[in-house]
Amino acid sequence: MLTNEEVAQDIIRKYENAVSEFDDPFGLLTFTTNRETIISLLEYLRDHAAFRINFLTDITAIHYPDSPDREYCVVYHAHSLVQNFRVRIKVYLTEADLHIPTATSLYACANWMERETFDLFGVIFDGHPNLRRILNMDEMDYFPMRKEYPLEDSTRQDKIDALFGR
Amino acid sequence: MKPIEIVFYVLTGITLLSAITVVTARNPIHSVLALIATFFCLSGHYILMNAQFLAAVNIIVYAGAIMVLFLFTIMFLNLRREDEESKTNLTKMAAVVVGGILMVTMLLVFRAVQLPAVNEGNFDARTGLVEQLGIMLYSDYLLPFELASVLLLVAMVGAVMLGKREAGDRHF
Amino acid sequence: MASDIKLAEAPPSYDGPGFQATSFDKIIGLARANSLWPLPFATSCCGIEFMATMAARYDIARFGSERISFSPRQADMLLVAGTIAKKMAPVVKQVYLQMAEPRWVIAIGACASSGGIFDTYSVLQGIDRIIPVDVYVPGCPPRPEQILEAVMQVQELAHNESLRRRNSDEYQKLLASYSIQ
Amino acid sequence: MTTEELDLANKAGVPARTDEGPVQYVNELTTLNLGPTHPATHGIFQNILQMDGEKIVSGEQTIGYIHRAFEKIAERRPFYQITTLTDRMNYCSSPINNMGWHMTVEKLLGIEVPKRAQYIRVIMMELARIADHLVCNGILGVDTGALTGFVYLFEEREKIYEIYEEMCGARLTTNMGRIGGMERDLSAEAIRKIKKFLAEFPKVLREFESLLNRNRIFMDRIVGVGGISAERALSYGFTGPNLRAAGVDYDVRVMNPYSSYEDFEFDIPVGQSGDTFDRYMVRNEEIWQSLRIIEQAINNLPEGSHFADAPQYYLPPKQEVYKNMEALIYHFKIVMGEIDAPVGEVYHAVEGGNGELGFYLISDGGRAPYRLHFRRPCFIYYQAYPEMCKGATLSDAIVIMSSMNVIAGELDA
Amino acid sequence: MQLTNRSKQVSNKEMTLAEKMYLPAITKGLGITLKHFFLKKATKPYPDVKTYLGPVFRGHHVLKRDEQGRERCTACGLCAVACPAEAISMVAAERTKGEEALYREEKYAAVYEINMLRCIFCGLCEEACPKQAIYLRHDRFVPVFSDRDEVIYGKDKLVEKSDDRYVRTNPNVQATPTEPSLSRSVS
Amino acid sequence: MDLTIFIVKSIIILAVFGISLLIATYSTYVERKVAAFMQDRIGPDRAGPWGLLQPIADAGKMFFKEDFIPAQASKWLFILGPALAMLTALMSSAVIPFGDSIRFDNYDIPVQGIEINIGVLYIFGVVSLGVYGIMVGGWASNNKFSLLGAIRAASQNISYEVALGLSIIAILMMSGSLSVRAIVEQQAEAGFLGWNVFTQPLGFIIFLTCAFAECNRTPFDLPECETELVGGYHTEYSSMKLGFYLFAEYINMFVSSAFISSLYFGGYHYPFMEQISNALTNSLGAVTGHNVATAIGTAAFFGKIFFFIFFFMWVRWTVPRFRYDQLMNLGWKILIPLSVLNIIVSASGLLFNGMKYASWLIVIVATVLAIMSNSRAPKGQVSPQRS
Repeated sequence: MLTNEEVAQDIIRKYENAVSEFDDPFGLLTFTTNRETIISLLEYLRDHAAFRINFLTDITAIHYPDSPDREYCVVYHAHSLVQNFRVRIKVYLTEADLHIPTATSLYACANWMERETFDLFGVIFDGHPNLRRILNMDEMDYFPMRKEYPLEDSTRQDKIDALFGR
Repeated sequence: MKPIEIVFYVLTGITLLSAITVVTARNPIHSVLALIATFFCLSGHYILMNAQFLAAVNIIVYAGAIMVLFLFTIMFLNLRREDEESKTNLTKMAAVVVGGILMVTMLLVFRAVQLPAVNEGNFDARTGLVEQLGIMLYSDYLLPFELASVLLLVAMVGAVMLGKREAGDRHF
Repeated sequence: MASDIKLAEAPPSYDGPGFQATSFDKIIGLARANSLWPLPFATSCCGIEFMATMAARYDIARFGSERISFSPRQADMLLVAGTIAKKMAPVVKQVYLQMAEPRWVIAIGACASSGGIFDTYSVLQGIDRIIPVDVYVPGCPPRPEQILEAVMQVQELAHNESLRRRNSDEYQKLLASYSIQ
Repeated sequence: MTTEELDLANKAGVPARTDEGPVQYVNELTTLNLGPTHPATHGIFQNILQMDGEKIVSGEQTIGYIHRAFEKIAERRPFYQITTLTDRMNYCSSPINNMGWHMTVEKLLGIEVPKRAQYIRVIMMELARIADHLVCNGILGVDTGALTGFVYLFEEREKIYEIYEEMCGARLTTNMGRIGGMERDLSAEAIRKIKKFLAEFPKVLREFESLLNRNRIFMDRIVGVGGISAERALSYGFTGPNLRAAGVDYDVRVMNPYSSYEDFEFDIPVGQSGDTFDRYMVRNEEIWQSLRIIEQAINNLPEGSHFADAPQYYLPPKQEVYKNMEALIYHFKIVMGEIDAPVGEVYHAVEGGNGELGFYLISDGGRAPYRLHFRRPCFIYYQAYPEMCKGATLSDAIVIMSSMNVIAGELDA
Repeated sequence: MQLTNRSKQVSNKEMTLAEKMYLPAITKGLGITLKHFFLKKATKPYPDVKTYLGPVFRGHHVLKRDEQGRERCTACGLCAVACPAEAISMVAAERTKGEEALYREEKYAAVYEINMLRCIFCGLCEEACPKQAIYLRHDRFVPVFSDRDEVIYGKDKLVEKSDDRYVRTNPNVQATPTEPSLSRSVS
Repeated sequence: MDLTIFIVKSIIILAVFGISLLIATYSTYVERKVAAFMQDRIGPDRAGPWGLLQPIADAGKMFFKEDFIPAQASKWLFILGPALAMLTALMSSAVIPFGDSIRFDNYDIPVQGIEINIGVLYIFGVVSLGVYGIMVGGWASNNKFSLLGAIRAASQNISYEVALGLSIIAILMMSGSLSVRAIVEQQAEAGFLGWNVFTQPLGFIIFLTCAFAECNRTPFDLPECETELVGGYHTEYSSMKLGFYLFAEYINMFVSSAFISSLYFGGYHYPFMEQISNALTNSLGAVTGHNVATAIGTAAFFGKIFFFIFFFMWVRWTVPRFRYDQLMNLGWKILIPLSVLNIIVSASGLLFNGMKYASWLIVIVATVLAIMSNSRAPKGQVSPQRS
């Protein structure tokens, strides 16, 4: 069994300053890196002889409109099936420069996950083979999961908003 | 006119009409359908001559199988677009020459042969039936029959060879 | 808009159909009512309940409706079961347009009828915004019994509909209000 | 015909026509639209297939036809209302989604759920898994032309629904669990029904198996169709039965046991080459394994409460609300969604009907999640579809599609 | 790739000669379907036979009256908050003198509307109600609508009729997780 | 020709026509009921008593459904398609002998549309034309799914016709006639165990399989399989044109059943026909007795037809369908060689002092091989641990 400590030490040794903010909420190793390192880091973890973190569980993003220069956070969850070890990697991006390299060269499944993230948040994955909207209509002109956009369909007629709690 | 003659002339008329349609129709599908109609009428003629077996086989083989394949191919190829390549004068000339020669040959043949007529006295109602046909084929016409079958076999093998395309194979 | 959907009979007039015509109407109405071939436009949960309606326990076949026709040309009633997103809306409309008259529409479940809990930017808030709906079925998803109720309701409509209704001005107006034709 | 109309027609799965008539060339590629209204896509996604005759050369999918913005809604709803969303995600096996979500929240809130509640959850989740696999395998039968087996299975599914009804009063979107336990304890009637189901179901399942499993027509249709190697499957993020069919015995229930799954004995069925037959057989066997689990759980059902002792998160009994001021306050706080949720982030995965169903929850201490992301197995593995049906025929494409068990609600979120 | 020791190979793609010959399997299948041909049918002919919906089915909403026939609802609004579909809306009013026989508490819902097409019948309102005023009947569905205007149910359709009191048939089953068995509270 | 004979003949022809239609109509109802019963359902029961009016409701609806001709379709061919399908379907029942003969004024009038000495070929010819209805309709619809359906139908019909023809050659060798009536009568003479199904078991299986394919019934219903091709060749058809297509399918099924019964199950022959017919003529007199015996024979024939119609449905609701290439493989690589083998074995048997049961040899060998392989091979199914 791998321990969080062990993996964290190894990563720090390899990437030194490029990784930071190590944490383990509910036992899941979490750390932050930057967009220059992320692909090489994922590749390193995938090909690591001992860790074999070779399963990309998930890619998603989070919008923090209130934290300047760290408005967007792209979160990768990876998993080593052999070691049964999970890791969460975060990359913070600024509103002005929403670019991050794509992971499609490493994992085939990254394709749609990145398209979804682009569709919902507008994060641009550089080098993605087909970065189009996936869930929403192509004509949509905003990124609906960003906090500033409303959830509701503006055309609903049968709702009275004056009521409790809304 | 006897009723049978009326039937004959009507049938012949339809045959000719549909045969002409085969040639003139611009849409290949219509052309094929007209050809099927032609085969039907021909089968009708066979029946008039009491050759029931031939009539049935004509329908089964030609109308039922070969024309289906024709139709099949045409549907696949989508020849519906009516942009026929314009024929050059040379081809037109060649067509006229070939057609003319064929006509001359036919006329000569018709002049040479004695058209058989029905002799009511010794007419055998079973002439066109399958037994007679079989006996004829396997006795008097054995050689042509076998030759034809060899020819068909060769054609079939050839078709298989042509149709078989494998990577790196030489095409014949 | 919704009130337009009310199924109005042709206005009675002195040159209206005679007795024979009306009884003929009734017979054809009866035939139609008992032979409603559904086109299940099933997208989500309600689609599973529609399958349950087709299956042994509820057996929509009893109403003569088990012959599901996925070709819109052959269908008599469009069962929209499940959420219709805005991306899907034109497809629903297209399918409706391709159906041959007479056609009925059932909106099965909260999502198809009104959007249900999905009051979101991507979900159409009820298919009656794009096509006229004859019967709404509440529930999320409705029980198969309720779907059968809806089928019976459509049978009722089909039975009582005059043969001329689909050519009437009112019907054309209704379609025009959905900018159809 | 304008391009828009053409496009619409394409989308409707209805005959795209061009002015030149049907485009069918022997050596040229045909584009065929499967969906969104094609019967085999069950109305939810579109596959544009490039075909050479009946052979598929390449394909591209369009999804999002029932995108419902679950994640956005989740940011506006208190924790307990999100259950209604998860129910509608994989509607074939909603209790799994439902309880997966509750376990995620419990993990965040630090609630320890009593053993009995965990066992009840296991029973419900395994019933849901059976229901899910029944639909998938039944539909596979339908798509190969054998409708009857599907109807037999659906009748059994009705019996599972009956158990749900006994538990919560709904059939499909059950809304069964609660944060901190179950809504209701297993009633005597429910236990009786479960036992009856356990006794009667295997007969029907065996009947279904002998209708299809070793029938050569059926086997020919699915053996060797849509195979995928373990490496590609992992790269495509396959999980669940589809990954196991490729020969990787990854099962969240065994690797990261939750809700007392470590107490039960069951096997992980695996296939050989990840083709449709393997997927079918793996699902088929999983039904048997689920039956084993349910049997163990129902026989060893521990005594105790069916909800955790966490009054600030679990609704107090109604008579308490009347008498007890504290209970009344809790009641109002819980219903208003103003429970004290800690700040933090949780990832919790359960073995859904289709694979690893993950919930990534970020809480900022407010009444609703700050961000909730669902790892939907369907969404991730469905991207492999064009690769899997390359070189197959149109009929194969359809059985591959149904054997992958793509559930629209899960696919599009 | 083997990760655990619990895996088990389940698919066998080799066919025996008998299986390759199609007919044995088909005959077996024919036998099964023929058996079912003569078996008892599972169908419950719906409008003629009403299905048992379970003891806690979530059907038509009802606003309960108490033993003396007074409306229980106090228009606190918890149900509206708890409703994920936001289908419930209400207007509260103060009870005036002389209305004590009508309303149990000082406040009552002058208007109480549920949009039946929005409602997803999740039962959260029933659970949220601190006064046990709203219930989802276990014995009745909401009927289908053919007009969009009928779908908003007001108090006229929701409040239970005094001659048609709603009682759960099975007193042993809890209606909500925490309810003290409704049948006892009804006279 | 005598006028009475003409009238009786016309009545018979009309009756055959009418009965074909009636049976086809009610086949739709029976199909729905059979499907329902096999699936533990009860099927249509609300249109009339036991849903008996269901087919009439369907027909009534279809007549008054909007008739739709797609804008891009080629109009005449679009109409021609269903008409052809219906025409060929109805034509084929003409040569089926439905019964022995009606004795009337010293005339024996066979209960048959028309007796020709190439009846078998006639049926083959007409059946082979049936595919035109599908092809023309599918092509004219101008829809990819329809076209695919049409193409599938065409290739399927051509392929299976060959095996269909080859499979009955052994019967033709035994009977020495192409007349359906002659074949039936020959079986009647040979008695119950002389029915061709007992002399030609393999031929029967091949013929039955091909008959399924020619009727486009499951497991060979690829031209219209709805999970792949929506509606197949009739995707674009609505109203009664669709009705004609569906109808033609059921008429084909009826004719196939009749043909199978005549060729392999002794047609209107039934066990102890001779004795019963003799007893009847003795007790009721030559004319009435003969006619009653004919009626019983006809009833027996219809019984056989109904069984086969039921069998068609029974199979449909049991087995999955083939894939296109597998269907071709089955036709060309299995059924045709098998039927050739059957011809060779049967012919050898016939040459070898007229043994009619030679075909059993193949069946027995195959069965023995199958049993041996089954017992030797590991158990087919990895039997899961059942608790």
